[in-house]
Amino acid sequence: MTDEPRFEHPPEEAATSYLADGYSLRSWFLTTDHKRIALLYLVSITFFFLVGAGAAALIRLDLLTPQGDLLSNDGYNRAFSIHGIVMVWFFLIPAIPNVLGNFLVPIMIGARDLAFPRLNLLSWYIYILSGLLTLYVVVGGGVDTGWTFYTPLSSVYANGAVVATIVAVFISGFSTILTGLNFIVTIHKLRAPGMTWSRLPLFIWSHYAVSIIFVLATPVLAITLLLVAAERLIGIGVFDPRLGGDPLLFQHLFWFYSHPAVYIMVLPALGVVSELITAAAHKRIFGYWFVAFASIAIAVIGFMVWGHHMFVSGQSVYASAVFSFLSIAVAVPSAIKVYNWTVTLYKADIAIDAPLLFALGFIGLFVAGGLTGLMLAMLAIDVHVTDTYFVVAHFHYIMVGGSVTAFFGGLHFWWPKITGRLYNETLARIAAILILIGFNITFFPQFMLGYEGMPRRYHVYPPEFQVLHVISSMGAALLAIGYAMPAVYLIWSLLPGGRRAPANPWGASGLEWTTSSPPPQHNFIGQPVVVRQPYDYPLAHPVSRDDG
Amino acid sequence: MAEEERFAPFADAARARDADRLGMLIFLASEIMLFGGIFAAALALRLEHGPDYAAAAGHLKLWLGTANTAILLTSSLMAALAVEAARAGAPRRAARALLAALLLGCAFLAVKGVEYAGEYREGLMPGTATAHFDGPAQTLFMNLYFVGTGLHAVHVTIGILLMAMAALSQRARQDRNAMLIGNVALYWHLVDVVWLFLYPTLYLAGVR
Amino acid sequence: MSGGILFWPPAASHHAEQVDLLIGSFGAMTWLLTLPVFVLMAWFTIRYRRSRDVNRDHAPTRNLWVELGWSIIPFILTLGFYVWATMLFLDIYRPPADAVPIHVVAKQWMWKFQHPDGAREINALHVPAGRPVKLIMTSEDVIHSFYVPALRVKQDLVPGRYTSLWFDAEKPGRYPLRCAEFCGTDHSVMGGMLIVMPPQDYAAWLARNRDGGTDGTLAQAGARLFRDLGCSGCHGAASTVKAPPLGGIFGRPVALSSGDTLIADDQYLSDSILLPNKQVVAGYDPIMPTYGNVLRPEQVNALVAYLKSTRASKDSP
Amino acid sequence: MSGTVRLLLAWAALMALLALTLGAAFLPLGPAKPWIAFAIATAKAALVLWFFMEMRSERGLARLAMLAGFVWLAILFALTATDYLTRAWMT
Repeated sequence: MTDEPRFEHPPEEAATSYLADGYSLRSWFLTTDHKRIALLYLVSITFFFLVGAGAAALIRLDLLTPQGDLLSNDGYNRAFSIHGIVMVWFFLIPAIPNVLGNFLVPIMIGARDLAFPRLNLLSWYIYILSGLLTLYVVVGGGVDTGWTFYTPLSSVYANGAVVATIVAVFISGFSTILTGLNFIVTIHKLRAPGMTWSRLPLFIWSHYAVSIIFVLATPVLAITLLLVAAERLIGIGVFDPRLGGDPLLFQHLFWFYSHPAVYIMVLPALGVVSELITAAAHKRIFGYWFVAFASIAIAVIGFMVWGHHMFVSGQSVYASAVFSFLSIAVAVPSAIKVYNWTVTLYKADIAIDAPLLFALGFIGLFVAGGLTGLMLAMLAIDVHVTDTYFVVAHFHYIMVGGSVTAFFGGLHFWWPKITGRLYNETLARIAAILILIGFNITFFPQFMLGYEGMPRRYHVYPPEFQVLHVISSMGAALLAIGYAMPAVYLIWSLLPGGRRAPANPWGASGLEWTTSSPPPQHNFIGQPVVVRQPYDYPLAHPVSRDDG
Repeated sequence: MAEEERFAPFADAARARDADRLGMLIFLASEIMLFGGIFAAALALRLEHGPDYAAAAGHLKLWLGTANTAILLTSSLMAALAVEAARAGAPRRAARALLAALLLGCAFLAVKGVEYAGEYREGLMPGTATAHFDGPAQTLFMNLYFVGTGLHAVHVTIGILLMAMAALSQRARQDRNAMLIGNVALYWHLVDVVWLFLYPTLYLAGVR
Repeated sequence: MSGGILFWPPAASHHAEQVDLLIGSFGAMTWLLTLPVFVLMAWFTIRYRRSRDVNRDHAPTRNLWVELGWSIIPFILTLGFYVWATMLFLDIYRPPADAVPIHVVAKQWMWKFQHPDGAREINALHVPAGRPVKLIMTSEDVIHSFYVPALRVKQDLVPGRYTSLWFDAEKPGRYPLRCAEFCGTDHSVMGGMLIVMPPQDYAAWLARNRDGGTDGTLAQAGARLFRDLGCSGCHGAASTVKAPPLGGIFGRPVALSSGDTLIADDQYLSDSILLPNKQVVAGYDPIMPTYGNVLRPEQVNALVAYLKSTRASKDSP
Repeated sequence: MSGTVRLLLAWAALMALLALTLGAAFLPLGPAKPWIAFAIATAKAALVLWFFMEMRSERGLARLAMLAGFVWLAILFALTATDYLTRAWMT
C-alpha cells in the first residue's frame, strides 16, 4: 500500500500508557487526566446502572401478577421512582458523554486533555456527591413522586424523601453543566492543527450539540426543582393552585429541560453510531454535512417541542397544536441520519463485528422508538396513548434500545483503545444479538399494553393484561443476561494474559486510532497534524486495497 | 517545568486566555437560564393574575429598588474601569476601582437589607403575609419577589467575594491581560444585567 | 393467568373508531417509509460484507437532491396526518350545545360525579348511549387524569382549574375508567366504570338515584347554597353593597376592570368565587371575600349550576 | 475616544435610561407600559453587554455564546406564553 500517511506526526516512541502512569489511589482520585476520569465515570455509572436495574427487576417481578404480590402500593411507587431517577440522571445522561466523550473528545481532535482538566475532575466529584445523596434516599425511605416530580403531588402530598432527592438531582446538574462547558471550550480551542470544522468526526459534532443542551437546559431544571423544594419546605406556592400558583407551569419548566434531556441521551448515541457504521463499512459517511448539522438541528429544535408532554394536561389546545407541529419537525433530522447511515452501507466493505451488530440493533430500535414518538406527536393519538405503557415502551426504545445499545456498541468499539485489550468477539456478537432479542421481547408487548389502555405507573392492573406483562418480564430476564455478558468477557479481557490490542484493531480512520492502545499519558507523542478529511477510507477514492 | 507545560493543555498563553474567557461566557449563559426560571414564573403569574400582580407589586419600595439599580450600574462601571486600568498597567488604580465596585456591591446589599427589614416589619415576608393581601396570588407575588431577589443577592455576595479575591491578588492586579479581573468583572456585569430585568419585573409593575 | 391476550381494545364511540383509523393509516405509512430502510440495510450488509468480492466502484458520498428529497417528502406526508390528527383532537374540546353536563371531581383516590338533575355517584359514571356528554372536571388535591380507553380519550384534572372533554358513547356496555396521571399511593386502584345505558334505562336510573328528593337538582342545591352562604346579601337586587348582578350571567360577555372582556364560563364563575381578585368586573371594587377555603369543589359546581340556570331580569341574583 | 471616556458615557446613558424608565412608569401608557419598561431594560442590558462586557471588541464566537442564553430564554418565554395567552380561547 503506497498511500500517504493519513496523519503526520512524529514517529511513535516508547511511551508509558496512561494506565501505567501511577498505581496509587491518589493517582486515580486526584487525576486530571481525562482518560482516567472517564474510567472513574465508567465504574460509577456501572454501579448506578446496577442500582437502577435492581429497581427495574423489582418492577418486572412484581408485575408478573395483576395484584402485585411482591411489593406494596407504596413500595412499587418507590421502585419505579428510584428506577427513573437513577437511570435518567445517574446513568443515561452521564453514560456516553462522561465515559466515551470524556475519553475520546480530546483524542479525536488531537488535544492532550480537555480545556479545564481540574474542572473535569470536579464534575466527577459533584456527580459522586449527588449520587451518594441519591443512595441515601434509596436506603432512607425512598421517594414516590416518579422521576417527573409533578406538583402538587411532589410539593405537598408525597411522603417520601422528596427534598433530599431534589437536592441530589440539583447537585448533579452542576456536574452536567461543567462537563458541557468543558466540551464546548475544548472543541473550540483545542483542535489540533489542520482539524478544521469540516474535518471533525461526527462523534464530536454530536457531543458539541449535546453540550449546548447541557449548558442551556440544565439550569432551568435546577431552578425549577429549587422552587419545588422551597414550596415543600416553606410554601412558596409557584406551582400550588391553592397558593395562587399553577401546576402546569411546573410541567412547562420541567419539560423545557427534560425533553432536551432525551436528546442528551440520544445525540451522543447518534454520534457513536456514525463512528461505528463508518468504521465497519470502511467508507466515508454519506452526506457528512447533513449528518453533522442534523445534530445541531436536533439540539435547537429539541428545545421547542416540550409541550408535547402536556397535550392532555389542560394546556391550551392551540399551544398543543403548535407543539405538535414542531415535534413532527424535529423528526426530520433524526430521519436524515438513519437514511444516511443506510446509504453509507451501499458499496461499502463491511466487517460484521460486534460493534456493527450493536449499531444495526441501535438503528432498528431507534427507528421504532422514533416512529412511535411521531405517533405520540399526533394529537388525537397522543390523547389515547399518553401516560400509558405505549409511552413507556416508546421512551425505552429510545433510551434503552437507542442510548444503551449505542453505549454498549461504543464500549466494544473503543474497548481496545481504552484498555489495550481485545475481548472475545464471538461472545460479544452473541451478547449483541441477545440484547436485541431480549429488548424487543421486553418492550414490544408494552406498545400493545398501552394501546389497549394500560396506564403507566400501575402497581395493580386488570387481569386481561397479565399475559403481555409476563412476556415482558421474561424478555427482561433475557435482556439482563444480555447486559451481564459483556461485564463478564470485558472484565475477563483485563486479566493477566488477555490478548493485547494493536493501535488500530478495526483499521478505522480517526485520530484516536493513530495513537497507541492504550494511549500515552498525553494522548499523542508530539502534536498530531491533520491533513485529511474524516472517514477518509481508501474506498472513498477507489484504489486497490491489499489489507484485510 | 518546561515552558510548554505551563499552559497545558494549551499550546500558549493567548489560547489559554481565550479559553478561560469563553468558558466564563458559557457559564454566564447558563446563569441566564437559571434566572430564566424565575422570570418565567413571574411571566406566568402576570398573565394569569394581572391585577393581583400589580397590586402586590405596589407594596414594594420603588425608590429603594431604583436606588439599587443606580448603585449596581455604577458598581458595574467601576468593575469595567478596573479591567481598563489593569490592562493599562496601573495595578493601584485597578485595585481602587475594584474596591469601589465591591463597596457599591455592599451598599446594594445594605439597601436590600433595609428593604427586607421594612418588608418584615410590614408583615410582607412569606408566612407572615396572608393578612396583608387579598388572595393567594398577591402573596405568591411577594414570595416570588423574595425568591428572585434572594437568589440575586446570593449572586451579588459571590460577586463581592470574587472581587475581593481579585483585588487582593497582586498577580491579578499586575496581569496586563486582566484575566482574573476581567472574568470576575464579566460575572459582576451579568449580576447587574439580571437586576436590570428584575427591576421592571418586580418594582415597575407596581407603579399606578 | 386469565384472559389471554387482548389484541385490540373495544371502541365505544365514533371518535374511538376514528382514532383507530388514524393510527392504522399512520402506522401503514410509517411501515412504507421504514421497511425499505430495513431491507436495504440488511441487504447492503450481507452483499457488501468484507469477504465478498463485489463491485464497489463509484460509491456515492453525497447527493444534495437525494438528501433534500428524503428530508422533505416524508415530512410533507406526515403533515397530512398532522392536520387529520389535529382536527380530530380539536373535536374533543368542541362539545355540541345539547351535551349533558356532568361534573367530575377527583380526589386521592376516587372519582365523584354529579349529574345535572342532582344524582351523585362515586367511581361509576352512568351515561345515556347516543347522547353527547360533556364532563366538567376538577381535582381536590393532586393532578389526576380521566381515561376511558374504549373512548380513546383522556384529560387531566387539575386542582384549581376546570378542564373539560366531551364524548358520545354509542354502544351500551360497561367500560373501565382509569386514572392515568400518577397521583400517589393508590393510583393504580383509582379506577371506575363507565356504564353506557340505553336512554330509557338511563332515565330510569336517574329517577331511582335522585337522592331521595331532598337535594333536588344540582341547580337547586346551588340556590340553597347561594342563600346560606350569604351571596344574595351582596349580589341580590335589594342589597346596599355594590356587587355585580349575576342573573343570566353565564355565557354573556363581562367587562373587566383591567380593560379586557371575557365570556362568563365555568372557569370564570368558579374563579370569581374562589379567587375573586383574579378578574374584577369593571366599575366594582375588589371587595368580595375569597371562598377558596370554605367551599368544596362539588359545592362550587352546584353554585355555578345555579348561576347557569338563572335568567337576567326576573330572578333575584 | 479613550476607553475610560467610552465607559463613562455608557454609564451616563444607563443612568439616563434608568430615569427614563422610572418616569415612563408614572405616565398613563396603559397596556404598553410593561412593554416599554422591558424595552428599556433590554436597551440597558445591551449597553452593559456591549461596553462593559466588551462585546464590541469580541469576535463572533464570544458574542454568540453570550447571546445564546437570551435566545434560549426567548424560546422558553414565547412558547410558555402561547399556552397562557390562548388558554381562555376555548373552554
